Amino acid sequence: MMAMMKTAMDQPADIRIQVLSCPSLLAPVRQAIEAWCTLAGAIDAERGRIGLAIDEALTNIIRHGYDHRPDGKIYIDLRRDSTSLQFIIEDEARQVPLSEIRSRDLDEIRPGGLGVHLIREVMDEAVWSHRPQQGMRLMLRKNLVETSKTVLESQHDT
Amino acid sequence: MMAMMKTAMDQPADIRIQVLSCPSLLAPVRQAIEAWCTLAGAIDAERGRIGLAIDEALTNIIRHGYDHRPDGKIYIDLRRDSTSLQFIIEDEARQVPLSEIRSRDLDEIRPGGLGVHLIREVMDEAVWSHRPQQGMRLMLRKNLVETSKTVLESQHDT
Amino acid sequence: MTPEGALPIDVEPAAEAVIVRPHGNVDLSTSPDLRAALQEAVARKQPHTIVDLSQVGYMDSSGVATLVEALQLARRSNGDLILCGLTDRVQSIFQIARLDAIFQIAQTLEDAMGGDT
Amino acid sequence: MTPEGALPIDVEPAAEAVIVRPHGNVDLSTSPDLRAALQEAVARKQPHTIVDLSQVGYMDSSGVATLVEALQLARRSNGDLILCGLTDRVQSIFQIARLDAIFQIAQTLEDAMGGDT
Ligand SMILES: Nc1ncnc2c1ncn2[C@@H]1O[C@H](COP(=O)(O)OP(=O)(O)O)[C@@H](O)[C@H]1O
Ligand SMILES: Nc1ncnc2c1ncn2[C@@H]1O[C@H](COP(=O)(O)OP(=O)(O)O)[C@@H](O)[C@H]1O
Repeated sequence: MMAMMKTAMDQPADIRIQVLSCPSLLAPVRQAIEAWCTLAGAIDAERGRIGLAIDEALTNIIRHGYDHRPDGKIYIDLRRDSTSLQFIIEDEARQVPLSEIRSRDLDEIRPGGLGVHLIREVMDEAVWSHRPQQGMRLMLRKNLVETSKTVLESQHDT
Repeated sequence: MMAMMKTAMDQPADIRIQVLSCPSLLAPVRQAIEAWCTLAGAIDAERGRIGLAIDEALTNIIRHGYDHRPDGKIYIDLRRDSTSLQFIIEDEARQVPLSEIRSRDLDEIRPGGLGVHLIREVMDEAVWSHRPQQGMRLMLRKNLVETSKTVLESQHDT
Repeated sequence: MTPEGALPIDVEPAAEAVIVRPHGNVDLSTSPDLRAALQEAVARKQPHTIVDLSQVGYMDSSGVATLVEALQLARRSNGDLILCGLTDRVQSIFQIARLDAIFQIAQTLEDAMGGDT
Repeated sequence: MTPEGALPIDVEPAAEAVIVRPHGNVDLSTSPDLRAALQEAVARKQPHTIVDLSQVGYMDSSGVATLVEALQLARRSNGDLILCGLTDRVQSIFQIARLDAIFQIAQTLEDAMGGDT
């Protein structure tokens, strides 16, 4: 099953989701991503944390990128290699200066400012950038705890 | 929230999923679709049946369209209007004569031949066609039992 | 749907029977595992092959086809195949497929073992 | 996540307390509902506002932010806010956010009512 092993970024993602920037669509997207994480070799404890981190990234795009407009597009690619899961999240929203994307001091007790902290806490890599034409791009990487065979690798093609 | 109310086919789908023709990816896709069905107003009993019908359609594409090749692309659009849910499933696989897509006589006890029967039994409309360039297209429609307000309609944009 | 191996399946011997118990979803990705386990079970040539579906939350037509095939295999070696513990969701595919009359379906594993279907 | 209305929430009076019990996921789409229910509850000016999270399977930072805001609101009117019944998953976001020290968190609703946090 070589096709599933190719993981260079120019190979098609296992799953690519295009979703409108509507808050109630977050739940189905989260469920698909969490189910895929398990297939791709994440342990149960990681699965929930990854779902949370991606929810936070999407929430930020809806709130800060699209200013709560519900008809913007968001793209999420789910990819993997033998040691990590990769999530590429792209939008067509406002390009903010990358220095604005930072977590606040957690000692300050106030609502908000937690999302970026949660993303960085859960993921092993989180890189925001501007897309060439418009919108933002967030690359997230989560290393797998075990590098043992996953369902996707052991899958029979029958 | 006007954007969610536009449902003409040229409007963007709520969710569009691109998935490789790999059997183990069926489960996460099914979960996302079922969760979306609930949001979009399907009752619990319908939700499971819809998930089954779409799984059958994808299974057929993997088996008959792509001959078990795991790296073909499948696209699934999730759309809705006030009375029904619509699912457009497209592939880049073999174009079979449309007359070949039919369910077998259920009285014959043998494995296979159930998928098309299940799809037609669950859905209110199921139309197979050839896409202009390559591949097949399946349009599925499921009428909602109640036409009451759904979460997606009542959603606050906050 | 565990990271290691697609569908975990217990195969247990019992009095005049062998019990097959898959744990997880049975769809195109996992039905080959169920098929292999059922073939092995039927090959033990016990009078009854019991498939305990209580741990199966989802089954599609590839799972149903696998069970139809095992039923035919069991009959050919003069045995029978009994299903038990169907969850609502699994029950519903047998109804839509109108196969609930073709299979012997017991409520519980105890009923299946007692021949009470 | 029911078809009708985003997040069903019970608001119940109790001795010197009001209990708020959301049923479902608390994320960006439903936290406005929780916010409204908490504001109404705190406005009753009971000494204790108890948030029973036993029916919440998922919460993200918009839910946590809503609870932080309600805590501040309750303190401003000389009350307190007690969380109880956190599922493992909800517990974990409080830990990642390092907010488990800031909230009064009781194991069960009974503990929360008895002030046993
Ligand atoms: N996708 C995004 N688009 C634009 N700005 C963003 C995005 N994500 C984060 N930010 C910026 O980073 C800041 C911190 O985000 P976060 O930690 O999630 O807290 P909050 O959203 O509650 O302010 C935000 O206030 C915003 O200015
Ligand atoms: N997406 C598809 N591409 C090509 N052929 C298809 C497709 N879907 C169905 N078919 C044809 O329709 C027939 C009936 O399908 P189905 O009822 O699912 O039973 P089975 O797949 O077990 O034969 C198949 O045998 C196949 O010839």
